[in-house]
Amino acid sequence: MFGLNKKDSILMIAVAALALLAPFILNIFPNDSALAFFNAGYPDLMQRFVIFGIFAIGFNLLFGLTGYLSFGHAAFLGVGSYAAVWMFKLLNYNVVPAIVLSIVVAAAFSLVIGYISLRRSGIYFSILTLAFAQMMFVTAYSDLLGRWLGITLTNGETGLQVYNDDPQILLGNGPNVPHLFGLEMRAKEVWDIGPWEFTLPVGYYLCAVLMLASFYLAIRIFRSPFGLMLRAIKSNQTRLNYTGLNSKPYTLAVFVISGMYAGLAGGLLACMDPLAGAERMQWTASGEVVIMTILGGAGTLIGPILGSGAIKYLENVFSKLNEGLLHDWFGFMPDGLEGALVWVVSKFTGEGWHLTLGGLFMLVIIFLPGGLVEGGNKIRSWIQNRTGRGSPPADTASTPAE
Amino acid sequence: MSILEVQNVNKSFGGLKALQNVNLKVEEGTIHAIIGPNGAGKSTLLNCLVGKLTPDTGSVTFDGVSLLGKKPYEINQTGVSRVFQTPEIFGDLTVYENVLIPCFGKRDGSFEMNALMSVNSQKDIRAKAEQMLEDVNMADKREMRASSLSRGDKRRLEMAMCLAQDPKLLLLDEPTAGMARADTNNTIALLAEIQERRHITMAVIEHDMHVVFSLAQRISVLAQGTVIVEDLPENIKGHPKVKEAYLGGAH
Amino acid sequence: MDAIILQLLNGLDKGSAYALIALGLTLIFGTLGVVNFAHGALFMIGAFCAVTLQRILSFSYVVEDPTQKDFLGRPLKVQTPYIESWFGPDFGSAIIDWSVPLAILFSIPIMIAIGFIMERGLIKHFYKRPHADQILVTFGLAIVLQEIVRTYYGANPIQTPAPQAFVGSFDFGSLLGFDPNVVIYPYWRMVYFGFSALIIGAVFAFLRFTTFGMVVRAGMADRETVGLLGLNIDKRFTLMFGLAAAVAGLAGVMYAPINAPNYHMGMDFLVLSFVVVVVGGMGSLPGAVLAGFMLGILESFASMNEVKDYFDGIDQIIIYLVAIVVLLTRPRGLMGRKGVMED
Amino acid sequence: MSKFTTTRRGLIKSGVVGGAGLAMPTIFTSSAFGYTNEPTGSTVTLGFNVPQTGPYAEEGLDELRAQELAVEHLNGMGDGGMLNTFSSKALKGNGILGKKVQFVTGDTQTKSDAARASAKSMIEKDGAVMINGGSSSGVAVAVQGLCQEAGVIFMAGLTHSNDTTGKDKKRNGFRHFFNGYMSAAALAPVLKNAYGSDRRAYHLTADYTWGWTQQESIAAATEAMGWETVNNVLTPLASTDFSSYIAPVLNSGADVLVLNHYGGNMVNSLTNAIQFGLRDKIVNGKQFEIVVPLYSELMAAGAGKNVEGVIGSMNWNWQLQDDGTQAFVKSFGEKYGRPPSNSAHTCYVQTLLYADACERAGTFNPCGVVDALEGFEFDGMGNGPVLYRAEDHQCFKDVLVMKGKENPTNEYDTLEIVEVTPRAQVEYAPDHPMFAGGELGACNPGA
Repeated sequence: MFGLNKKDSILMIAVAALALLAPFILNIFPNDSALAFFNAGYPDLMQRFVIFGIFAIGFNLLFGLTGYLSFGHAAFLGVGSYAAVWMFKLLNYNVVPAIVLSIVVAAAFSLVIGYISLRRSGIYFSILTLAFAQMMFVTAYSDLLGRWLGITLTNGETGLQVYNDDPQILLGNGPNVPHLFGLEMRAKEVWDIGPWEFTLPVGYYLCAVLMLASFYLAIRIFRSPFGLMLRAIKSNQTRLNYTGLNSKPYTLAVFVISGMYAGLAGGLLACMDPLAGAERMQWTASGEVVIMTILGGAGTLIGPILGSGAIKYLENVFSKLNEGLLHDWFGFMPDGLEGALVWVVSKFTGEGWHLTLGGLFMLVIIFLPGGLVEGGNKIRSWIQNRTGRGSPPADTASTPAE
Repeated sequence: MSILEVQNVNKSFGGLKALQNVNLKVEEGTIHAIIGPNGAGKSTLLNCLVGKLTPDTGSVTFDGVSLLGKKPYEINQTGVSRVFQTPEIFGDLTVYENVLIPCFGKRDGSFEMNALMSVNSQKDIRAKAEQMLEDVNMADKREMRASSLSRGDKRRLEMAMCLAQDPKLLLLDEPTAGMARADTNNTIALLAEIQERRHITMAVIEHDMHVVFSLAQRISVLAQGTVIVEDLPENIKGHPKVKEAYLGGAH
Repeated sequence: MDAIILQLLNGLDKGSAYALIALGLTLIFGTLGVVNFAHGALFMIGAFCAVTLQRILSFSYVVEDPTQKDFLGRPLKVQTPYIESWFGPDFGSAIIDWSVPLAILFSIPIMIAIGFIMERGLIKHFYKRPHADQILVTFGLAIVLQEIVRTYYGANPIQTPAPQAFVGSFDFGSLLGFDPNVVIYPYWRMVYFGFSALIIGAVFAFLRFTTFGMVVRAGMADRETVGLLGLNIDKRFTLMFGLAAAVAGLAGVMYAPINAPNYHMGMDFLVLSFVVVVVGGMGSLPGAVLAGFMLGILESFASMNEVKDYFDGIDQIIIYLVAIVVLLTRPRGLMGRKGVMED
Repeated sequence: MSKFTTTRRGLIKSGVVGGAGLAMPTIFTSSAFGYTNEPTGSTVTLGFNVPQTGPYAEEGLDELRAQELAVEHLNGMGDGGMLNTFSSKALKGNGILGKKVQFVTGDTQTKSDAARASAKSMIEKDGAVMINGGSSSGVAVAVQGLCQEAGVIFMAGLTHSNDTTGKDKKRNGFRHFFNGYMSAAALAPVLKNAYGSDRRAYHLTADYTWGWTQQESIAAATEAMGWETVNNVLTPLASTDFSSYIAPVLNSGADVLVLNHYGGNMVNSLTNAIQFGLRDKIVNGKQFEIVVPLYSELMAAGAGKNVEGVIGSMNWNWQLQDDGTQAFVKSFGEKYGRPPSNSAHTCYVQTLLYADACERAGTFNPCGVVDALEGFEFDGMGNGPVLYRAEDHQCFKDVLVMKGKENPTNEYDTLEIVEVTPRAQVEYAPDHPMFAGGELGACNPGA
């Protein structure tokens, strides 16, 4: 289907189904139940799931295929956001020019930074990308570039936003919020079905469609001769060189592609919420996408999407779990036990969500080096073994050679 | 006609003179062995040929083109392929994918951004890759991960990858090092067959005299950075200078 | 001129913190081949050793004083450290006053123990894993460690002053022929610099002149060969990890009076210390020290007003700019070896 | 131990509901409701968005404590706190408009992006009708913009930048906290009295929007009374060691150092300045002085002995003697065992004021609330009579000038009140150039 083999087609269809049905799947708990707290089916978080999914898919093309660990990828997401908001400021709130420009600008930045950074490999490459990204972050945070030019370019730590006195030359009578030819991004459709309530936001579906397109493109790249060359780079650069191939054009091409993915993600962030903050370029943001990719499973197709979902869920849901709620939940227990339990759990939730993140992250790296995807595979083969069906695929039965 | 000409090559590392006025001519269509005791400079010479090292002085000409100052991938593009002492293959990829890569790579090394094409869509490339595996008797292992192969299979895979490029000159760095006797004999047979069928010029660096005398049509003996003798195999056996280099050097 | 000398001193001072952290990182990387992102957390734990000792020493009993009122109008609870009632107010408060120098002794066993536990419990299992995995698992550990510290000490900075004897500044200028009080430098910062020089010297001497050190150096050069000699290199490497943790911890203890410790100070230093290590060249101890001082001095000069007038904001980007220039002109940093961390 | 029921999303009506429980799609409409998150059940949900992680976590925690207390008082629990002293008597301790008050919390991480994400989740998922809190101006401006778009009320928490009610002001947003201009106006006369009118000031300024606006305000006010500004040096936010910025002050000829820093930056730069012996120096025949224009209790505690004798300003302090303050300090102190910080006070008061405005407007509709709060004058919440100015939604009240205490008796007793600057002295015209640009726009009920 669409140039995909059977296995990939199934994966593609599964991801598409998940994306389209996410508003239902993520609001699985009825609205009035105590578990409704764990629902994630509201527009902002769903949009973040898919936008960071795009970001991680793109990052995985670079890191998962070639093994080049960029520690400054958030910078491309940041410039994408700034480009999009500038489009809103200059033209109007239509998202199409914003998204196009964000991809173009991110491509330009990644071309220059990639061209320079790819002259080195290993950790030297990582530090070069980190240095560029940090320079861009502080430049945006204190609006240094704007200061040198004498204009407001990034509006410092407040973030770039649209003001009423901006030119907006094409605005006319169009909507005053981001829209796709009149269809407002924040518009949503709410369905009440029995005790459930499902929200279907327009913005989410735009992001989801673009995520599916990105995912499709990623599969094609994985399965192409180009992707093969990239995997060859990760596996053995020496042999590639002695096969007459210069790895640089390949790594640069994929660096730019992955920068464009980041730019698209940044542009979409701005389209869902027209403000571009400098923090999204900080090294911690770059580290976050590394974490997402590896948590999900670097070098696998579905891994980055799972990883970004897991991290964003933790960040947005666990951080809101405050002590009051815990007391409520454990209220049925005897007082002493309740107090103790709340005390323990509260260290890991609410303001302690970083602890959960760090701990979970360590556990995954220690026990599941292949990320959540490996975890899934293990469970699957365990079930197969128990039911006595099937055998592990041939290509995993590898033994160390030397 | 000689396809590879090395003239007066010198290379030193700090105070150590690794190569001194090395001269070498490899005739087209022959198997030329380079032997010598440990530390004679064999590997240094090879590295100078493939562009990993640059000679301090002297010239290296291949097929009428100077190789000096060229990067390894550029030298490969002129038609020189190299087989390593420890096989350099793409361990994370399958055997089939390993041979696909040289098949996709253009002879001139030009970059192709065929990112939306499926790996299996070009019939001629697929056929060529499969043919290469047949040639080295590895068709049955095509879906195995390359890193899980035995040492001998890795060597054959590497050979297939080099042959897929249709090289004019094949450089082999101790192709049978660390192999069991049977594997060694298989490799000798494979090399002989390749030479017979494709008339590829080969330069072999080798320790194992059994291999050298089974294959080589001409032999250069390297000792202490210089070529002390270059002659036919039958003349090398028992040559006093060679004896001295191997035995005298041991004292 | 006086401004330049002052910034040179500042640069040496900052540089000694960078160099100490980078030295520990390089010890770990050079011997164990592990990229330790939790090293900044070790620095932070060192600083909190000083805080902890200060807290322990000023552990108090409470007496209600009816003559004073607290903010709710209740009798004020006056706290008196036990140590003052045991040793008398003067000597007791003197001990509390000297808690930071005392914390040096206090922290060494703690840091070595933490180092051992980390190496045996976690790092050991990551020797054969890719560098990316090492980076990530130690990064996770760093988050966990700093969150634990936050749970106990809160997010606010905690003042940990130097002993009264070190308050005030030394008049450098008068030695160099300047007017009095033109070129002065705080005593404690000079102590920090001297202390760092001592530690750096001690580490180098240890590696150079002891057999233990020689084996470790040989192991840094070629781990496999040394393993073949039948030496138990693993045990020595565990010890090395403890040593590196102690170096980071001591850097933290002595840093506590310079800037009040807070739970995220490790993360603040993390990125910077990696830049230092890489600029110095992965695995090179002299490189790490050299790069630490070089970046410290350059950073100080970049924050001079004369420089900032010419190039607005240069002080924010100088470190990264230098890192890029160094890495592009010297592929393996200032003193790096070939083939280390390049794939 | 406080107990409250699990937060539930306010039920949102959505057009016609089909017989079998299947919804008829109301195609992409958003006008089916009166306003965003209209509470239809017996409860109303407020969103408290504070930094729970990162360097300002302690401040966020204190804000959260105060807000929790405010909810208790609104629901008629506890001793009622400032409800007893508040001049408006609309609130009766039965929640707001008869609905029980619930709250949800979010973590801003002191990052604009994260703050907007957590505010959005509280609005979209939990149905919050109002967002309260925060600990930095960047976050306040970002979240204020979001609330304007989403159609909920925003009460800003700790934000001191002129921009929050200047060029970034929004109709749906209000600020109880004071700003850089007001700090400067309150500090200038005190500084003149204490240090004379012939001084040379050296500014170190955190290199982001808040720092810039505060520096601009302080420089203008001190120059107006005769001081000279020798230099203004911008310091990177990420700085931890300020030695290379402090050292040039030594021989610059300046005799006052103004630290336009907040939080960890302030603690470190002040500590470094003391290390370099600045306060012991005599320059131009005068004792060298340090000024920290914006103080907070937590940062003063972090700086320890270094704040002794250093002058700064505050929005409110627990040592004030009016009834409102005393009632609040008593109920906060009894519950948490510590006096509230000034950001805690701001968040507490804002919660009550929002509730009061709803009562008086008779609706949770943001437009009604805006009308009720605009131009609202009241008393009994500390700082004397207070005005919420209609033109820019800035709150005007007395400003406190503080000084680091010489011999603090405990960790909460680090600052003392030097002067309570009357409101009239810190007022300015709504079109003051430092607040120029931007407009409130129309109120947005959302939905």
